[in-house]
Amino acid sequence: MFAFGIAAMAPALIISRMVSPRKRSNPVKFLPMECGQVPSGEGRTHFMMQYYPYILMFVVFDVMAIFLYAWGSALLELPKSATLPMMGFLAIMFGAMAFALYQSGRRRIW
Amino acid sequence: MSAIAPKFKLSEFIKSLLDNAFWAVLLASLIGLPIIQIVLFYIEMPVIDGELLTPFLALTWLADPTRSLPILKAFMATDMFRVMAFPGFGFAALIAAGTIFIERKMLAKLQLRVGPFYCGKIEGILQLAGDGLKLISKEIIIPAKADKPIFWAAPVIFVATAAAFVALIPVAPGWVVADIDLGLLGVFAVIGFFPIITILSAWSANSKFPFIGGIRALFQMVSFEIPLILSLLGVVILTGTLNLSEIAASQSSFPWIVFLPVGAIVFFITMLAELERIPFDLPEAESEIVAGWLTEFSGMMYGLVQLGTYLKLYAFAGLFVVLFLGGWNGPMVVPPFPEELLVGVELGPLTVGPFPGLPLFDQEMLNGTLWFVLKTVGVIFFILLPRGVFPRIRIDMLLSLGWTKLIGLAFVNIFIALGLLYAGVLGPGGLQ
Amino acid sequence: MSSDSEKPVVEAKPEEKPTPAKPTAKPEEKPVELPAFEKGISDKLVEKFGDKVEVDFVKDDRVGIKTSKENVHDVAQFIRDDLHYDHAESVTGVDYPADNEIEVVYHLGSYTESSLARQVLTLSTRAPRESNPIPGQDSTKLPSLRDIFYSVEFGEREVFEMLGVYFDGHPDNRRLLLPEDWADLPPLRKDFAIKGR
Amino acid sequence: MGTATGIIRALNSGIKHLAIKRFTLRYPEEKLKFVGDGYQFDPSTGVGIAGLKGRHMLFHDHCTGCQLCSIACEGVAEAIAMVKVPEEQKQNKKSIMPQIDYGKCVFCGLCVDACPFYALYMTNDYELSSFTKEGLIYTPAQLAVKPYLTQDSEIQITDRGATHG
Amino acid sequence: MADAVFLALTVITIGSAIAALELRSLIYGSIALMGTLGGIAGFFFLLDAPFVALFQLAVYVGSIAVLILFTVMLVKRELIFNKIEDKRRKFAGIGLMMVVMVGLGAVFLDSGIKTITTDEPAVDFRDIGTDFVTYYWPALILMGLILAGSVTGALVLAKREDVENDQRTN
Amino acid sequence: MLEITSTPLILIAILGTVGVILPIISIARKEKGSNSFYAVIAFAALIVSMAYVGYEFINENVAASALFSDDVIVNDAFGGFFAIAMLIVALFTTVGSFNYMRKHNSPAVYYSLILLATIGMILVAYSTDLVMLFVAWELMSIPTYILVGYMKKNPSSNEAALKYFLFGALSSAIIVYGIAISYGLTGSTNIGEVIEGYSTLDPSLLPLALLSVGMFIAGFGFKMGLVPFHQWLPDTYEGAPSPVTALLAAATKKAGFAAAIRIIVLGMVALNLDWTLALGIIAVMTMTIGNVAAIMQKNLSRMLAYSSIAHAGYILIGLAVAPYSSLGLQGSLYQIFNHAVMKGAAFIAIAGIVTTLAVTHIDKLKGLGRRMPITALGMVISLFALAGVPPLSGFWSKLMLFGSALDASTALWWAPWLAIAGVLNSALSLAYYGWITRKMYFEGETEKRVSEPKSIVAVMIFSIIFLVGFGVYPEPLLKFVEFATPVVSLGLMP
Amino acid sequence: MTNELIDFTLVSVALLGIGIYGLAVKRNFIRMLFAVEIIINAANLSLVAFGRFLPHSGGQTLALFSIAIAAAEVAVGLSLIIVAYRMYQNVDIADFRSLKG
Amino acid sequence: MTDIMPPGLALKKVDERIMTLNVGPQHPGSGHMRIVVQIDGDYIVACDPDPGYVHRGEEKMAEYRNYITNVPHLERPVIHDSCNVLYPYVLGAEEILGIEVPERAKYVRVICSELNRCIYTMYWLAIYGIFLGHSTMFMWPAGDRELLIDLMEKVSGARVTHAHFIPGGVRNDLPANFEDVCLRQVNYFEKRIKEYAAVFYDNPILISRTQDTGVLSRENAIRYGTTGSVLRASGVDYDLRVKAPYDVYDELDVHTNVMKEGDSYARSKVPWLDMMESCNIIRQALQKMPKSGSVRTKLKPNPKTKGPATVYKRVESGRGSLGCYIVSDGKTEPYRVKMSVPSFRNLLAMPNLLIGEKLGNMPSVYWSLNYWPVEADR
Repeated sequence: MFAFGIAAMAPALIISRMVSPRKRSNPVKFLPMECGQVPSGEGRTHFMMQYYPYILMFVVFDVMAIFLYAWGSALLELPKSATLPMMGFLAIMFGAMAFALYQSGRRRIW
Repeated sequence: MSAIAPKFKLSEFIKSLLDNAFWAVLLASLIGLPIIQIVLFYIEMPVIDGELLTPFLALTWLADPTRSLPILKAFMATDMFRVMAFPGFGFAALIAAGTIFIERKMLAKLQLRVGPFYCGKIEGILQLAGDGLKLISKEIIIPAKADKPIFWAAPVIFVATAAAFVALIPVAPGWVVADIDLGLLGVFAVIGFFPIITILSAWSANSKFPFIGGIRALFQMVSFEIPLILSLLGVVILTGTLNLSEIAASQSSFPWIVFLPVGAIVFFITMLAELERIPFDLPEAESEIVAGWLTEFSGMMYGLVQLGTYLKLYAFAGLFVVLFLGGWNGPMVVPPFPEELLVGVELGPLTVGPFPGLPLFDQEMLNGTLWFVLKTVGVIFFILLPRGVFPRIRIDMLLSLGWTKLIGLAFVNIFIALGLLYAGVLGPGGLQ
Repeated sequence: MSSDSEKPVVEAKPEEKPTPAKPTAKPEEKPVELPAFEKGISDKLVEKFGDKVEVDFVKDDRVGIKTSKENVHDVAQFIRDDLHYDHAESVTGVDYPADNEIEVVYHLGSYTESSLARQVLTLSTRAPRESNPIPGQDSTKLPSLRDIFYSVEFGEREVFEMLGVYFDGHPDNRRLLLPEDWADLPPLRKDFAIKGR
Repeated sequence: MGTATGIIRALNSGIKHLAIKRFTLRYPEEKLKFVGDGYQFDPSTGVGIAGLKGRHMLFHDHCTGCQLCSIACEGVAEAIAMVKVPEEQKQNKKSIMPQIDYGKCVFCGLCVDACPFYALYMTNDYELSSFTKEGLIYTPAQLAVKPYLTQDSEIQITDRGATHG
Repeated sequence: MADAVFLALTVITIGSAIAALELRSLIYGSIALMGTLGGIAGFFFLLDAPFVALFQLAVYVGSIAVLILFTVMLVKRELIFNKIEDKRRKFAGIGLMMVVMVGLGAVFLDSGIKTITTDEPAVDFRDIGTDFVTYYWPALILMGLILAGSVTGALVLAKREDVENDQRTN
Repeated sequence: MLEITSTPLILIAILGTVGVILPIISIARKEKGSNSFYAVIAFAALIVSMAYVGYEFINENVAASALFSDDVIVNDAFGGFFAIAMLIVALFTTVGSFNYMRKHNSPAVYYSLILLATIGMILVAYSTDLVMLFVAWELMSIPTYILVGYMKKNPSSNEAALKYFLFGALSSAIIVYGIAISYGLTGSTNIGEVIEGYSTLDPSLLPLALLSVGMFIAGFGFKMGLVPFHQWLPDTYEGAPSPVTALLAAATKKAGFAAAIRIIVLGMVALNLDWTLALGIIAVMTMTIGNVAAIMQKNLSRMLAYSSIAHAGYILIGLAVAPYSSLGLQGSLYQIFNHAVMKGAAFIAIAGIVTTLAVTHIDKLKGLGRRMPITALGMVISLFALAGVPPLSGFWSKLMLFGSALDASTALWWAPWLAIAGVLNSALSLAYYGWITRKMYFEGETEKRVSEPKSIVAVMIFSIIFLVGFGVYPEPLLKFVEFATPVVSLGLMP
Repeated sequence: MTNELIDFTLVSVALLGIGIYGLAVKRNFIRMLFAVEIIINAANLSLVAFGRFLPHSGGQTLALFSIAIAAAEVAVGLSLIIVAYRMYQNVDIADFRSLKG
Repeated sequence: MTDIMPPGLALKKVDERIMTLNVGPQHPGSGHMRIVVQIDGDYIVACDPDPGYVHRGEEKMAEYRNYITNVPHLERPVIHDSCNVLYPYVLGAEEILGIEVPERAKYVRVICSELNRCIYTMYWLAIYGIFLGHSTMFMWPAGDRELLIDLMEKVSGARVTHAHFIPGGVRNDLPANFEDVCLRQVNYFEKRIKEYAAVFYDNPILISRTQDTGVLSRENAIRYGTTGSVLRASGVDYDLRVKAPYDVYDELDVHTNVMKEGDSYARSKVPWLDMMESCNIIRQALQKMPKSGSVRTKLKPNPKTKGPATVYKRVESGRGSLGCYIVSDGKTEPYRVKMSVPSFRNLLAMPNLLIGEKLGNMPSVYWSLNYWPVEADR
């Protein structure tokens, strides 16, 4: 499906490229969008540091979430006592999440 | 009459058409025909009615409608058909097109206006085709200093990833492109690709507004992935499987939204955020950052991104239906296939049939597809509706919403599911 | 006002001309019954500053004060602190090529004093005008009132670019409305003529 | 739960509006009806008569070629130019009449106010678009033609909302 | 069929691993690294470990690669393309790589695992979940502690502390 | 099934709970809390855990050493021994950080990370499963990466952390590789089953088994600071905050030895002939290079870093001869315990010097004996103990190590050379220890005494008492070590 | 399974070699991180391969743990890079010269 | 000349985290102006409004035209509010020319002025909606505005640029039956705008998004000399219709809407409340208006003045107090016309409010200041 997506969509671009007019006369046309002004400064330097903690947290809690699937999908075949370690794991993660959310909520330090 | 088209000359137009036609014919004869021959010689043909299908036979059968039906049926059993047409790309694109039309008309009605009106006589039904033609004929402008390979590839890969997502959605019993055992995890893996594509395309444009939009999109998608993953855990706990078809089948008596409304709500909200729809369309907030990460896309590249977006919308709506609304399950409303067609119909003096190969689709499949489409359209309606009544949210509010409220609710949902399971309401020994 | 036939005379003696021009411009020989409240305001000012200020007019809800550029800062200070006018509604520059001066008019109002809500105090002062202005370099200068009335900031910037009056002590004396490559006379001066008119 | 009720209220309002009539005026098919015959001016009282300020109408038999309209327009848009007309009118010795360039006109109607002889008034015709600049210049002969108009749509307020009926 | 897939995956994985280290642009390097990780996920699919494969895709490609990309984008543009290395070190490195690859490869090829194949069915992914909460459960708890420690520590590391005297005081 | 009251689980419960809750407390206090508040909580948690371990020992709830269980962890004396050693070091670090981290912004996370790292180290010693060992190993490593880089405004701390992180990540990757191979060969990750698997190994797979041993040695060697893998160590020790260095030098390194003893010495005993010689060579190289490099250093932390490399070499002697001499592991454990206290004390002393005088260069230590008498005394005592000067505790452990080398000489022809190398190196090390002592006591003018941080003084006094006391009367410690030492079974030898 | 264990292990060894090469040659910290990630992946590959051919679930479990730990490690490592970048405006480890060594 | 000008829009030196962003002029969320913002991540650390992209020199042009022909020009700055923007000039010109205005004309003026205020506010509200990403709130006001535009068109004959007020009264009388139509449409209009509460003003997302953003304290509101809804949202009870009534406002019962918060939400809500108040005023004016009478004093097309004079007149427009300063030297053209426009006055608050805000708040804070670029530039 992925491959078909590529195979089906690449021709669309190629056809568009063939059909559409191409005029390279105006260098201003190819400037990046800057609201009508001549671009100043580097376009790629912006770095929203304020929300960096969220992406950091994502890396860690994504792991947690999918670990939960390993447990959840097998839960019907497990004894009830097997839930306890997962709850312990979750409790630890909640602690970490509380701290992380508090830190990420303090925008001024990022 | 210079006002319409400045330098329009009919002769040049015809010449360009002829040029294109020439190239098309040339390419077809040089590449297409050999490919067809290779395909004909090397691909195994299905055996129909005890005869091996050869190209020659197929061609002869095409002349006879009663004999072409088996070919059609055989074709429909292939993977190619699944990928290209029915549960796969074509179907999804059709629903996506319908979605766009519905969105425009519904929003217009809500806002007391008319919406697309002139294109295609009936309420502007061909507006989408017109837009597509417009997009395909517009010049593609790539900003100077852009990272061209990534910039070109991003829209295509975006669509392809959305298509891969579509492939995981079961439409009717047995009708799914990729019926893998861990479909739900596959969904998560596929969703994880979108932020990467977004940020890469935003980076490659070498422009400020796309980059801000891309980073916003990254934060937003990434932050809402966790509540999304967690909100679906309740369903997995109760069904004990990750296979989407099995999950859909498990809801034959009642859908999971009855027991897990919290999870459904959380999933719905995260879905809106992953789809970048209002009120979560921050990456494309036009009053702040022009068009976000789409600012530099032009022409068909933009069209592809939109196509991918709507494919994604269909896929998410389908996922919601499969997980919470019971998928294809629903009362049987499709009438059974008329028996007389199998033996032949008497049309006055002459008898037509019998038609071997009929019915093309069985009754369950049609019914399932019908219910699935109905439910999906309903979900899509509710996805589209907030666009009319909510303003855009702000990024910090969005992130804190995702990380505090939604994750909390998702865990509430998990504990509800656990409670239902351990209380014996559901699960082995329970209702289901 | 006076006709523009005396232009060479203006060039010749710029010092003497303004001083006799002012008293002649405003005759105050008709003491019709002036509104009491407004008269009180102008009286307070005259009492404080004596002949440093000159009452231009006193009408219903309007008081006009004129002062020289040396005193405008103190007068404004007094108006703010003791008369409780707290904001400037506008800063207007008027070019008088005949007097070879540019008048800058501050319209001051008050939100805090309810009795002053109807009132507008017109504080005007004049700066010498140069025929070939080089904004910021020549003597067309006035003290900025921005430290007294914060709200004059953009108004003064506008007067600066439109009439070429440089405000000493203004923190941000940059152009506001005109394009960055404007290289003509300041446009609101009288000698900047619209084409065809 | 103020947030939840607020969200539900908003959604409810949105869904309710799906049933309200559309307000759109489908312009080329339907056109708004205007008050009267257009803006006119009564120089005897010095007060105008309400009406749409559309394209002008020039009465050749009233126009004296006094140029007052042109002078009035000079300060506004310079759209009126006095041109020679072939016809002979007894009140118009110089045979000049206003010609209006609608590329410049701002439809303020001050020319109508200026005319002391009831020669100019404004009609309800506002569809003046043209592909060329020359097409926007209306000669006295063109101005003398009364436009044919069908404008009948009016705002109607009913229980299901307002529409352009 | 599996062999062709295997070969393709091998080419993708090793090629993009080399590309990840050798491409001039760090961004392309990151993309190539994603290719390596995806290739490894493909190998996991071949090895009938779909859970691990999808975990790899979701975690490695979905989040670690995002984090790496994000950090790479933080870096100044000229540094992304900057490349400092001297030739001698490079040849030494290639020598080391050859030694490791040839040596270990020889060990593996010499040893008895050369002939090992299996026809047994693969492990069900639910066994992993079962293992998690039964046999390995202390490890799971420790895993939680690792994640908790890393996220708190990383946050404390990444935050700025010099912001009070910055320009944000208006 | 694992008993819920077994010591490691209780330790996880105590330390882990406190470690997770500390940051949350800091939220509740709006991060306004002082350093000492969190330090006291962490201190209390460590003391309680230590008391619990001691209580279990006294009640004899602890099984004999090196019991390989069916579970991922086992409550045995070997683990308990290491637990006590690590807890002592963690206490040192906590107390030593009292002053050192006073000005830092986030003290809660600092102490929480120390606690988490302590759990990791302890669990490395307790674990009997490769997965568990690996996870515990990482729990030890990852917090220490952060701790090393904790002084964010200090470039050297950051650089140290970067280097440490790279080598640490590499070492864990290599360990995973080693685990993969040994798991592939034996079919299990439980060490008990690994032993069985190795003893019945197909001969054709032997090269692979050796490869896995090599991987393990390399992986653990990175943490232990064995010679080919030691490049990161001086930089890291120099750049890291001194209390953290104490933790690294005295505890994480020991955790590496614990893991090596569990996996290599006990788990792969069947392959002994092939790894003892390697360990012996590495031991000699490590101690020689460490000592030679230490002589040339001008920076106190760096010198001690090299000295700690050298000590890894001494300890490795015991491991190398372990299959042939029961004294070997005993000596190693004894040395590990001593070294934990000695190195911990020495680095805490440096922390005290840094906080009060802000110097680490050796030339600037002139007259330290008069300026900070107790710190200097503690430092000197621990340095001499490190060198193995007789009345101190370090002497006995070294004696035991060299004795074990001689003891094994019946089976290993090269074993006596280990002892000789060790003695020579000890003599060499005495040179630079003596040099520091000379700087501190016999050089410099009369400086005024400065006030020493009380926490540092407490650590110093404890370590002086420990080193001198057990030096004079080593009997209880010896018994403890003897009890904790696992028996290496040679029955499976070819 | 048509593929044999040795195929997978050889791929894994090749990746290990590439990773070691990267660590030895590159001085850009992010590149070195790439190299480490490649080594970890090589190890995981061999783990899962061995686990498949035993067959035994322990290999996959350890691979899961290993991936998770790699995530934690990367989070920490990239935080360290950010701190270093703030200080030096550089990510090249050869330019970090505060420690002599 | 330019080289010795003080540096143009040169920005301060910035460190690496900070990115300079040109919001405007070709930006969906800028209007006809440029705001040079410097952002640190998501926070705005510096903001420099750069108006002037639609500067037309109306004041200069007014010096060349007589008092009557200035009328179509001076209403251009805000074509949606053209009656109000012309109002002070007309008042001032009447004083200079010495004309009296008939009573009925004053009422007609009040009605037109209030209708225009609503028309403007609806337009403003529509833009505010789209700035916040609320497309429905763009369409509804834009549609319902037609009701009032239709009324104004019936009165003046033009949809936006009415040129209806003139020295001496209004141009023409109200059409027949206007009172009934006006009452009906205004009542319906009021019903409509009350419905906006559900989707807009009571919408929790909008409230959470605009509350506590861009807070302008009472002191600062006075200090910056803000006016109109911005001022009233900051808790200053100041409305010229009440405080300094002109024409017939002193005969009408005008209620001033004041809010205390001074944030974007309050600034956006006050105009909405004002619209309802306008509906009240229109109803009152329709009731009290003399049913017949002249609406315009007869005047020559080129009237003569009484002599040199200066006049400063103020009215309350849709955005706040709008003043017009006319200097006359006795000729038929004014010597100097200065419009003291509320947008220009409110602009001063913008850089001060935006600093420290998030980038996402920029459109809402910017537009809540009731800033109309064309008017500010004149």
